[in-house]
Amino acid sequence: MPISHLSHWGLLVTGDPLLYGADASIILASVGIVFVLTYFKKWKWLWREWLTTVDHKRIGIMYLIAAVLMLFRAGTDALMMRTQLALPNQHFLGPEHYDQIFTTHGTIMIFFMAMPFIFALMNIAVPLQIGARDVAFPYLNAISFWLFFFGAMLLNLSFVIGGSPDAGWTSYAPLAGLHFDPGPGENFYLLSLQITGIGSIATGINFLATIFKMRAPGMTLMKMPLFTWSIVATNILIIFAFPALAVALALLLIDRIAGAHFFTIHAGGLPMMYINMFWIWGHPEVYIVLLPAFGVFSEVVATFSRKTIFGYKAMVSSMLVISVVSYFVWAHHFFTMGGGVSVNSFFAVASMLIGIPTGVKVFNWMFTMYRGRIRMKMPMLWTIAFIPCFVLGGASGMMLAVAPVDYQFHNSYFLVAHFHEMLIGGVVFGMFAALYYWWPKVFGFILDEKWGRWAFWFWNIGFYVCFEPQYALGLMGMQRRMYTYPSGMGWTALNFISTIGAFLMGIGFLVMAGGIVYSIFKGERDLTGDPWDGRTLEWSLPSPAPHYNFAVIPTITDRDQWWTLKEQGKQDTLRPRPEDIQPIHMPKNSAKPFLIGVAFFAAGFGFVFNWYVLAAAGLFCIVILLLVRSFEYHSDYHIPVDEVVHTETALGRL
Amino acid sequence: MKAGKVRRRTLTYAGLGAAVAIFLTGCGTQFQLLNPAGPVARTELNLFDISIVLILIVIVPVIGLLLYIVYRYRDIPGNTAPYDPHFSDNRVLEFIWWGIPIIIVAILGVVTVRTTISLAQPPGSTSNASPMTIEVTSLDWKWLFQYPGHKLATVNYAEIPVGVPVQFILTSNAPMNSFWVPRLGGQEYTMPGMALRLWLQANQPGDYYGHGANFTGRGFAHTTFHVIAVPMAKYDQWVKHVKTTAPALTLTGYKNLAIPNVVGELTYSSYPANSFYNTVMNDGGRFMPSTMQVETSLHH
Amino acid sequence: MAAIVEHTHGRVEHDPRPVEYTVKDDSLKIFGFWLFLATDMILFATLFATFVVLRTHVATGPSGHQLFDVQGFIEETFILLTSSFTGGMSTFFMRRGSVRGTVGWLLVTAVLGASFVTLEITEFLHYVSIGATMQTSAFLSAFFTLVGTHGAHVSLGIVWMLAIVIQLFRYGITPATARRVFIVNLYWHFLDVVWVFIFTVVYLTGVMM
Amino acid sequence: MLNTPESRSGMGHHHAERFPWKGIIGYVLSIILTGFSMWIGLTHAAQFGTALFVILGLAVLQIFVQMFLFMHVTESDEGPPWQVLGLLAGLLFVATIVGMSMWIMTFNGQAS
Repeated sequence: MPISHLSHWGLLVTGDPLLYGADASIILASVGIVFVLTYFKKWKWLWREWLTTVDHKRIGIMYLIAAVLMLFRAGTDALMMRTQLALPNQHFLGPEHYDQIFTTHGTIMIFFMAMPFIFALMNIAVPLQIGARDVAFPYLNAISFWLFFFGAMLLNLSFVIGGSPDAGWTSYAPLAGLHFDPGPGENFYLLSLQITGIGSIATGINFLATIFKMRAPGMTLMKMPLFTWSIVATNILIIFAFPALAVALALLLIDRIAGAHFFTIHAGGLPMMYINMFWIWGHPEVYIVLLPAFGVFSEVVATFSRKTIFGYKAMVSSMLVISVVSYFVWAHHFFTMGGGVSVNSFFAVASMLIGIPTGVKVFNWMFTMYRGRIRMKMPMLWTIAFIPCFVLGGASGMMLAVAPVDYQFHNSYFLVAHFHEMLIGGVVFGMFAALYYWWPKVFGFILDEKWGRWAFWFWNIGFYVCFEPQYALGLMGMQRRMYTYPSGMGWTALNFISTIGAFLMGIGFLVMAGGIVYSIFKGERDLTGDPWDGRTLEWSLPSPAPHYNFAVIPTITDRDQWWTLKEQGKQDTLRPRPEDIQPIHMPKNSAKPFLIGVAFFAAGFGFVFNWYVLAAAGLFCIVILLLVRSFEYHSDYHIPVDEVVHTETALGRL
Repeated sequence: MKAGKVRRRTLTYAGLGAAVAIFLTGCGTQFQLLNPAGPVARTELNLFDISIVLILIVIVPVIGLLLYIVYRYRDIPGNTAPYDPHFSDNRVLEFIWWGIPIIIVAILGVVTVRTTISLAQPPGSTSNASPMTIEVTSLDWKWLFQYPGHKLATVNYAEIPVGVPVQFILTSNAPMNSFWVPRLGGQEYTMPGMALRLWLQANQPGDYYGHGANFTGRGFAHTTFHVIAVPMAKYDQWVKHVKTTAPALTLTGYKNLAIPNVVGELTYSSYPANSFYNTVMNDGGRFMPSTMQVETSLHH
Repeated sequence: MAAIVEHTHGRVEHDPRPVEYTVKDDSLKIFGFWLFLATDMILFATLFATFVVLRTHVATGPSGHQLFDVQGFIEETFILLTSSFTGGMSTFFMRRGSVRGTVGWLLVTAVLGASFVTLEITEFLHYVSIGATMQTSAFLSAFFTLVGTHGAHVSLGIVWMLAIVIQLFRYGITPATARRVFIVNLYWHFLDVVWVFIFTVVYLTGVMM
Repeated sequence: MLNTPESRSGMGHHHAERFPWKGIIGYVLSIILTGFSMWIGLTHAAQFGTALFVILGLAVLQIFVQMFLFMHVTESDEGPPWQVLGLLAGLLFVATIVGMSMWIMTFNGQAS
């Protein structure tokens, strides 16, 4: 069968000026980074302070940087797609190229933008919120990060070497099988996601152990901040959903590299089983990225309304209900695959049920603002912008849950509009709220409001201009994933408007990035550690927090501990007293997590091109590194009292 | 700040207005989903309308309330609105907002299940005509329609008589696609090794746009087809015309069709016996008991 | 509830808890490992789901009924059940502070594990030799993957146990080594449970059909 | 910070067993349960459906044998043994994945 030039297994994809441009810019950027690091003699610093770190705060920062870069990368994909679709019958991108771009756009946005963003927030906020000095397994935490990082590198490498995956971010078999897609692109997809997925499972375990076992004394479960609760719900889903993805990916990979017949159309293979397993993970995944945003909104709305969160218990129970029920709705992603009356009815009703706890949360947020004093700072603006967007997206989601209506909307632009409304209006807005909210805690300065507001309005207006027309396009019968469309269908005007909206969001991103750069130089320093008049424990610490977080672990008596103490004028309770300070036990930095990442990368790369010697060498190195770790009995040290006293004095806390 | 709020409100109203205008007036035929040409699409549109009304019950008050609260309780000097930093639970309020979504979901759930069941049956016929069958195979990147009643075949278009329920039996001899004719009704996947059934019916003559809805690779954007609904007499004429003038689809011809490429509309007066059945069986159908049931019911 | 990961080496006398729980870092790891087992459970569940759905998709290859050797899987089953017991014995001796008992039972467990793996490899090689490979049918793809994943887990467990034996010789029974013994046995018992289901769902049901 | 002996213990007072009763009982039980399901499976003592039901039930019992007699599932250093909750949730999801996959994959051939 005729297959594009990708099938020739050549390493470098040739003949495409866009690719040459990308190659050139990647090489230039790499050379630039190497030059800067060498010129400023920063290699040692980079290795000691960052690449080998096990400090949750630094790992959080690295996740954050990666997430923002990937947002840019996949956002560029989106703009290229929208450019291609602005007018009918365009040839800016050919089908091969368009297919690769929408595939990497979706894949990167979910796995390498949304996931690291929530991991960044978990790492940055959770230990500080629960009064812990680090996560339960700091070393494993570093492994998780490097698996994510090298997974992301592997997928991004495909753009330059061998060709990107082109079967959609869902990578449905049999289209993604060897028979219909013989190039290495799909292998890149399968292996990069497998590697990053292992890291995600480890993170899930890590944070559940952290939250269940390492809370400060007195912080009972029902005194935990809601963001931490949202991380509990998210990680429950991660540990129970990601293994299903791991299996789906592994089996498809076995089909592709070992000639098995799980999902082929020959020898009894059943392609739909892949789809079934993919969505066993896939639907919970939606809530994995959404629940932390719910947590963020709960923190922000209480802080900036200067009010206790409304219905704390309902908030907690609704998140837990969501995390369980969202495990029972996956078949709504394929109502139109002949599931039959009973299957479709069950999954339709189960999907609608999720709307109930979600709706309750919206009301609770609004009634937190009710009788409050709402300060329109950036985190609050994003939270307020989230509500109408989320309500609209949720409503269209309810309609998609109605199976017979879904027969008409499935695979149409109505669906595209719906899930972007949830994932941008829900997740990304939530991440932005969190970015502005915790930025001073992480970096010690506040992001500039003026730049922030410009970015906010570009994003918001751009968002509605881009996606509301897509609902209408869905009603007009336009399918997703078409690289071009005919004129005369009435789709042209709305597509053009949608493209304008996409570029407005692009400008929003640039303004946001500009605001960050501006604030690095001119931003207001946060000297108090509590710039927003916060409620939870992290705001009782200096910004940024010292690397042991708490000189003395606080004792908790109240849900909004910090706020309550401030109300009573007893802030000093949370200051360390010299006589209470003891040597602090901390984990040592280690190079092994980074090396494990490298080994996984090598193994993955070997499997992509069926170079089994490299693959075996990579796997062997992984086992050796794990064994070496098992023999390590002194992976920790103590910070002496003097040093703690010195640091705290310098921070003005003693 | 203030200008921003005005802008956002304008935007919300404009959006809502546009939504209401589109949904209620069903303007312009390009809104294919809002202009059903048959009972299946009509049923689905009715359900769509019901769900719109139900969700508007939530959307409108929520957005209204949000605007009110944000305006009323904003933190400006001299705001006289009450400030109650510990107001954090209220049984009555919580009862209301757990209750309303539960009621809405209950209503929507019931109508959903009833419609799901009804759509699995042949649509009520307007002419008491007995249902007909068309076997559909999605190929890379084209659609093959086989008429077991007349033993004729078409590519990328299908003629159907008006007012007759048509059961499309769907399979794929390539990556799975999805068979979708928006103005006649919702889609159903074509999957290798499976034979899924989709009931559709056109109640008015017309040329209806159809397209593959599930991504199938390079040529996906070109998987367009047409379903042409004509009065019974004209349909019979068409059949007669095809049987007398069109070439036969040979086994070689079928194999050529399976080559991934894009072709125009084609017509054949006959096709290899049992080719649809064999496609399903060869692509895995023989391992699927339920598929065999659908198939044997066709082949008696 | 203590919040800090902090310990001193060596244990306090008269602590009422088993040694592996006496240091916060170690007991945390035990809890973490339980969570890992929960994820591994899902992994196997997905493989089971695949197997169950594809079990009749034998294509031109043999069915389980034609393929499975009853005596072979009965031997495998009893060896693994016994090794679960011997693993439990090593935990018992570890908690009594006996290095020799712990090491001895661990080695017995590892040997039983190795003989299980040997039997399984022999079984697989036999199937391959008569042309029943992973490439033959969807059923066999699912069979080899499910049973092979379990076998790979067992093999890894053996390597792990040997590493712990060396550490026991070097450090004796401390909270850190005790935790390793306890965890590797958790893993081992878990694999035993998985095997019981493989035995039931794959082999026994296979020959019953 | 070392957990002092006074700190709350999730398992109450632990007394090291003097004789490995739990292990031996567990072993005997696992042999009996396995032997019984072999007898049912291999002698065609029951119809397929019944036999399947019984041997699956026996396999589930084995979970509990291993959990309680070998794995000490209810132990914890302090606070409740949260792993029990995790494993129960895991079992629920295991049943969901296997059961619902089978259900979804038995098509009745039409959705609309």
